[in-house]
Amino acid sequence: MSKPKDPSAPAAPSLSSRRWWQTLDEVDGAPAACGDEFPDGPPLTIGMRAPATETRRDFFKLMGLSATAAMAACRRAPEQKILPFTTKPDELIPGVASWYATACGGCDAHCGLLVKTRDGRPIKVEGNPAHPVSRGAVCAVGQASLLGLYDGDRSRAPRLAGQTDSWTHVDEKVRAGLVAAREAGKAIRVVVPWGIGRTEQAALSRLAADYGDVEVVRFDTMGEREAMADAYQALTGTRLLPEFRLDDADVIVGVAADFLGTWLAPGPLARQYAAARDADVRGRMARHVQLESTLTITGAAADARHALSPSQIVPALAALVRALMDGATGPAVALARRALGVLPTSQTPSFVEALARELRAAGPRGVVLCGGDDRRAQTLAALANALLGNHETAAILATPAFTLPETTRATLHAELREGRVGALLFAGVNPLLSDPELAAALDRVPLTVSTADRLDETAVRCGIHAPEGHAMEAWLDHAPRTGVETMGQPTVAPLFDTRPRLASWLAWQEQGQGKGRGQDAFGFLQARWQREHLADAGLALQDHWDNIVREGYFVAAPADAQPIPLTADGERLAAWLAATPATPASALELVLHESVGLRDGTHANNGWLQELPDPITKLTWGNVAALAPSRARDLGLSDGDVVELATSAGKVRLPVLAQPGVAPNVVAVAVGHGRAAARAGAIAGGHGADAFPLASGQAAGARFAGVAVSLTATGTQQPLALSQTHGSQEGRELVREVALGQALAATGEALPGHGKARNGEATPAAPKERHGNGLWAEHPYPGHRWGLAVDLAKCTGCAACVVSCNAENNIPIVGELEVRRRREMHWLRIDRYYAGTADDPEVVHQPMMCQHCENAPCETVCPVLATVHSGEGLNQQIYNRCVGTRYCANNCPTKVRRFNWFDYPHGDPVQRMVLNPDVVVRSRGVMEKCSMCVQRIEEARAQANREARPLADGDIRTACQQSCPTQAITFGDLNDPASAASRLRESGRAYHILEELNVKSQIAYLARVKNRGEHG
Amino acid sequence: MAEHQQGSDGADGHAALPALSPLRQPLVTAPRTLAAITDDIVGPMNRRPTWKWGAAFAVAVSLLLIGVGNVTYEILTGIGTWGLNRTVGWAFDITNFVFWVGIGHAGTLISAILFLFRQKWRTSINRSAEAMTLFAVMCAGVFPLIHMGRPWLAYFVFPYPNTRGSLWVNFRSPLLWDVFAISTYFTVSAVFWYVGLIPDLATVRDRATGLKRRVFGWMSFGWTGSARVWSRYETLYMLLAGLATPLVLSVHTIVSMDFATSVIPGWHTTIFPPYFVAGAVFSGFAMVLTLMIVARKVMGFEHLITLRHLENMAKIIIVTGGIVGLAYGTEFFVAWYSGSAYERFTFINRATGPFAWAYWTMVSCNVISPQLLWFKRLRTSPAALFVLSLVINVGMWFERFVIIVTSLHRDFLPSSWGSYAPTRVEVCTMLGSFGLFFTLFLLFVRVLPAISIGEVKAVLGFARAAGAGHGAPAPARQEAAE
Amino acid sequence: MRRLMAVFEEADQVVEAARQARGAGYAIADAFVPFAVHGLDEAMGLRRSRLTWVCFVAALTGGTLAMSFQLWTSVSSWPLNVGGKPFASVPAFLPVTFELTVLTAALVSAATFFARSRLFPGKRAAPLPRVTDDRFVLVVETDAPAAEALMRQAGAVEVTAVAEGGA
Amino acid sequence: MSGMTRWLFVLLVTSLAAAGCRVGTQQGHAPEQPIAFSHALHAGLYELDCQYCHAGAERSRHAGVPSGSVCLNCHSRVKTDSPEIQRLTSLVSANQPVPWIKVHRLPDFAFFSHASHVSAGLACQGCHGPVEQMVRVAQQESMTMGWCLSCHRDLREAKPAAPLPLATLVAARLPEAAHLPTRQLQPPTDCSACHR
Repeated sequence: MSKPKDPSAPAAPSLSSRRWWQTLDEVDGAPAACGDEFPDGPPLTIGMRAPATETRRDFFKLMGLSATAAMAACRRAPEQKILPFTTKPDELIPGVASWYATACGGCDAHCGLLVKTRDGRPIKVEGNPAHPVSRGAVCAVGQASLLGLYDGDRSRAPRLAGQTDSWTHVDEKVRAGLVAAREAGKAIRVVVPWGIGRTEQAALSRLAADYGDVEVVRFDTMGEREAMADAYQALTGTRLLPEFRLDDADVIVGVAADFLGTWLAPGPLARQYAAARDADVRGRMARHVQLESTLTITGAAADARHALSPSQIVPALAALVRALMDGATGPAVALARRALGVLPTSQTPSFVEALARELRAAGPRGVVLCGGDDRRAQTLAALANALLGNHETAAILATPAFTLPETTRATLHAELREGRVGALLFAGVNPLLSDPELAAALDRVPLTVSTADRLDETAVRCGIHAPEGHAMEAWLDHAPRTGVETMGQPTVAPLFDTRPRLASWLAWQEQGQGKGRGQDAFGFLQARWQREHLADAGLALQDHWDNIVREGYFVAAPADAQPIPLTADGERLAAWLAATPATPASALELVLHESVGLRDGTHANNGWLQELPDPITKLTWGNVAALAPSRARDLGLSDGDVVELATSAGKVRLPVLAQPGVAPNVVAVAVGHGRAAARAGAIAGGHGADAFPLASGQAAGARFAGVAVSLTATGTQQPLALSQTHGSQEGRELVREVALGQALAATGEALPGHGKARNGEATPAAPKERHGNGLWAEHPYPGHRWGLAVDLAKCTGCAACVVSCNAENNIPIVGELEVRRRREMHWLRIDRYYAGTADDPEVVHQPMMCQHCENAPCETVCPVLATVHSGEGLNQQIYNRCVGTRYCANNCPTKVRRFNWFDYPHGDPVQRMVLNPDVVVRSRGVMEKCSMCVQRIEEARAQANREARPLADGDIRTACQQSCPTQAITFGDLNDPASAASRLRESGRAYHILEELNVKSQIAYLARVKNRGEHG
Repeated sequence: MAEHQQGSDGADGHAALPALSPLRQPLVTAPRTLAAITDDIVGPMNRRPTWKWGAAFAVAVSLLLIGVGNVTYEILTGIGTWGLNRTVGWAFDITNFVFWVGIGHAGTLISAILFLFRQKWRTSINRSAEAMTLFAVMCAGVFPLIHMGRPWLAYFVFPYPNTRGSLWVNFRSPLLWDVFAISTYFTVSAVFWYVGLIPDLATVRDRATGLKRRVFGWMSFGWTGSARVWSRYETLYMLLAGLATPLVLSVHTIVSMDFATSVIPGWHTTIFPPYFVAGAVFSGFAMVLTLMIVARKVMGFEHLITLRHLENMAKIIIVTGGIVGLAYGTEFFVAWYSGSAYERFTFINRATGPFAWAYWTMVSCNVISPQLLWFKRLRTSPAALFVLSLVINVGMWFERFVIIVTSLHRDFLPSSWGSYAPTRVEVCTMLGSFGLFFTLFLLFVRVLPAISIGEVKAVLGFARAAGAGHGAPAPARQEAAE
Repeated sequence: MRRLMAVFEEADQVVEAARQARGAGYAIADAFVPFAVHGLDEAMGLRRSRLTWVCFVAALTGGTLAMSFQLWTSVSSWPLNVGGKPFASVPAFLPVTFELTVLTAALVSAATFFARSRLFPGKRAAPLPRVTDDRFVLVVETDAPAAEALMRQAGAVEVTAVAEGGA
Repeated sequence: MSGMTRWLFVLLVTSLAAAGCRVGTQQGHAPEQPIAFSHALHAGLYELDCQYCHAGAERSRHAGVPSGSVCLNCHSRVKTDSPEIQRLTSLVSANQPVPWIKVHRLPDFAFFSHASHVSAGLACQGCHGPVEQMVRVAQQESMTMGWCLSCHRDLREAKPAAPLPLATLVAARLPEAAHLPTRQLQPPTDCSACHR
């Protein structure tokens, strides 16, 4: 074990010279971690391999393994057939990709996507840069939703009472049930996700018209939107959701809201956040303060972070509101006074004063984002925003009004208890996963229907299962913001016998009387659009429509939503607040939170997301009970010790992880793991533990944060599948940081302690013979010289790039056991280091991919020339030449090379369809690594050639770059001084990792920038 | 007459020698006729194998089979059956490779260098030492092959004309240097060994009958013992020795370059070549010692492989052990002196990190234990030497393990730091290599003259030239003839 | 012409006999001995073998070929940018050059030796009895009784006259 | 002979064999096709343009084999009595693809783009031989990596000017096309040009 480097170093504003603390629990050497269990053949994985490679490899094996190979080598390879279309669709050219603009189905944000299809199958998801809300951002979940399309565990047919059946029967049964409910005067309730589009609302209103007492319940698993809507109802009388716009903010205060990772619309918010904090462009940088109970990537990105237990959140917010009140005007002041009146007051936390000062200074440019399902906290946050006056500015706006008759989950529970519900329809949502109480009440409902895409916890308890398939198979529009609609068009015909939800709603209208019956989903949707948007358009309808579908979105005037007027009556507000359940303090408070990958568990069967290392814990394939390191020490627990967590609601067994940044009296557990294979799918089964049973039973109020929990050690150990086990940089200058002042000062020339990213060249782009610090003349790169610039000031570690890379490059999924053996295959990983103290850490992220070194250590040592340098500065890996000595990987200073330890088998023919046909599928025994998306480079070059024009900057965007929500990654030609990448390398913040080795990395990192505000 | 001579010689030979040169133990304490020597050496080949030999052979073969089984499984399933990972890409495989190459060194070194230096005492051991070299290099050669992800494509490493426009190989890669070094070393050692074997094969032929005579006749190239051929033969043998000597040094130098030319802290160091060569000689002599002590017991060669041979080897072990110890120290000094944080960390980590146990095993086996050999009583006690030689071989195996694994498991980026633990397959593969080695060696001592008859006879000549040293033996003859 | 074949029991005797026989002007056809008898070749007046030159030339050729092949493949046949190193990375080519030098030298010398001595696998040999064990035989190109006497005097235990090509 | 020597021997034999008989080469491969289609007749005698049937050649990696319907454009009337045509018609009407046998095969780790080569103005015959004279198509060239490379290397030396792709000219409305720059062919010789 090494000691931290030089504790007495002066506290210069550069991470490198800050004191580094030792890693928490060095898993190295512990038998659990290095998995000495005997690997019995290839692990169960869904790694992907093209079918054709099999024969060829056997052929070569035969060749090499016996002297008869001589003969074998001369044999003709087995015959292949070509099966052309009998009648080729005109728009389809085999081998040419077509792109469709559509909407993401990954979460309720429904960002704009561009989906790349080859020969009729979607093979890649990219952000739609033109989309006004998401602006090209796609998160990890959005990227992985592609694999969800090819999830073989989705339902392949509708079910009646558990038995697969025909759609006609299903429809008859549903209609009959609905009629019965109406006749019996019972209520019909539809549980829908938040943010369902206008067309779907219209379809549901048709049902309402037909069947009388139809009300919808908007459901989100973690109850955050619900709580927020309740709060705003109390304040404004309408159940609206605020829509945040951070681009212009100066002070951003996050309260238990992981808005860069999981909260509301992480993609778009991250994009706005990056814009607000882009000092180079804005000349100033929004300051971000985060109050949270467990460490999230949002907290990691913050300039200042305060760890509070859930029970401390409301007092802190109350103190903040109180501090904001003086000097403020408007209706908010009175309301705030009433609200504070009924809330238990405690002593003001020390940091609140300074925070309030900063917020007041920012005024309308200050924003408070509050997460969690504690209505009191949500109300206070709303009041704080009102006091800042940003309800009148662009900082907070109302999301589009919801047109359907609506009721709350609490009411639904009551109705169910009273047996007033005659029909309960679940629109794809899965409440039973998190709400056992609902399950109990379900049996008394005559008609229960779920449109979930698989037989999940809810669908299995419903009489009828009408699977809705995947978002990429359906026409559906969404309204992410007032005045903006996203058009979701199908990119592939349904793989299975499923039917889009919209079609089901329409099919379930009462038959046989009057207008608009039997209309198909597309016709219905198009009709609505023509009615609402296209009627007044000057253009020819068809052109206009085609245009919208091509663009994937539509902006109706006015583009901006209404401000939020606070119209509530103080008395009623106070009464309501007093009635809402408080979050009590307890010795150990439980925080159940969504993880960046699986979110609420909807994506549990997605291998890419299961194997995606959590940006903070670096854990894959499961969840842990995260404790503050000091707390874990006191309890005598070390990583991997299995403990039993018990709340009033239930018990769960989980391994412990000492996680820096978790509040001292908090146990944080990610939900969405541990779903049964039968419910979520084969991949989800057997990994992690389901934490929902720990949620407090109450129907409303704080169910997931602040639950009193007890923790008892079981004495057993469970190895954790961590992709990174060492948290300290050991004082090595890997991730560098500069203070905001320096960053602004540095225009062009290098900052103290920052070598300019020039690899010792006279100019970065001199194509002629260059002499570096080397002994010999360097190879010239006369044409292009490709490189990347990675801005650590922008990177939030959200890992969207990692999944994007998986999808683009056919990277296999190796499974939990193999990750435990440290054999994950990711070409692009995100290194996470800690600074500061174990209980109040600072976190830095560093995307680490092949550095494409000009003096690449890996190339020199390969005996068979399987990895050599291209004429354009790329470090090429030629899989079919590789014999697998692994010498290159050993000699790689950044350890980015990945070896195929087994043939990662791919049983499932459905899943195989996700493979990118432009990238070869690697066989067992070969080395692989980041190619800087060379297939995209070649594609763009060929395109340019055909159009007889030179390649332009921006023609090529690597997979990681394209979907980065914060645009932290820039690809470009380093020989072109004007290219974005070259300009970034000229920045004073630019440096190369391990520059002292003179390997001449083609990847430049830009030092992280922190806005330490008044005390920084 | 012959009997009489033998008698008298035997008598005063024994009495006289210490008096003549008190410092010198006799090289060969054998009954003094050439025929007797032939009998002693060729005899065991004709007798039925002893039960000791049979037992040893059974063990060796079963180990070999275990190894074969596991290697087959590994090749059919994937390198993943080993404990390697993205951080530690080499461990048991290359450790065993370097270990065996090291073992393979003493053989040719003893033969060649000692021959060039006219060290007569080599004669009793050089034959089996060379055999040991060959077998050890075979064992070594297996590992680079099976450690490949796609061994069935191993022929890619040879620069043969091909249809890929001709795509050659990377002559800058130390691994490729290995390919040439190891195969050259094997070939030259084999030639050297076989050339030395030919006259003895003829001897065996001339005492044998039937099939055996035909086989050895074929193998002995029609050797007649013509003095003209003998003199040419001497030149050739001297040439081969001269070529083999730098070759021995080059091979382990090149093996050390597998590490020295890399960028990994703990590997990237210029002292590796001499350090590795010394280590190789060190381990090689230890292994020779092990084998000789067993062989002289099992085959009854006590009077041919005398305590003096053992003691000389023990002395060489002290020296090379000292060099190795010095190297360990130098590494640490350089790591500190270089000022490279990575180097420093690597070595601190070696001595105090997760693999400290391996490091200290290495130090105590290779640096501390050989110091016992300063005591003559231990140097001359076969039992003690046997134990020590085993200890040293364990230590040298750990030296390679430490260099490879502790350097790899924590290099530049802490984010990638990992660990390593061997799997059953790796352990069995290593046992298999020992099985292969001992199987071959036991067969060798059975079917081939394990000691160079011709050379021992030559030495005997000098031994019998009582006192007159290497000079003209004639006068001594007259005396004896009186 | 006939030859004398003298059988000795001791190495020194055959050396002595050879020296005296040459002194007496008899041509020595050959000697057959179980091991390389020290001084016998001088006694028989054999020239030093020229094998060393063969070895030297072979080494030169091998080395040159090795280096030029490496240069050709890496510089002219298909120059590839490997780790930014120059195409002609001469220092990196030295190890292989050295190995091939030694290899060719060793193999050529050995091959030459076997060829020159007409030794090859499976060659039928009619060795004299016990010369590969404990007898030393000197063959002289004469059958003069004086020579026989000389041999006996030098300690031959048995002297026989044999026909041309007897040995 | 054991251990290393055996392996060395095996490897030597294999590699020599590999070098000797050119692994994977299918030169002269001329499989019997399910329908006796004659390029000599269609491309030779009737001078149909290659891209009439192989429509993808200029736009896609794959030149593509025509769908049955394309054949029927003519053969719904022409030579409908021939049994071959009738077999084709029956397949199409049954909505079954014609199971053509692949003649020119590259291994799946080599990425070749017809578009790049055709739009560079190279003649199909350059790689496929005189197809217009072949009754049954046979693989003319060795189609080994060395064969590809030799052409790429030569053209890199020669730097010939390439005509603009038809698509570009069309896009540029021929008159302006005159002013478009001509291109120098610079075929890549980097590994990643074909191996990704």
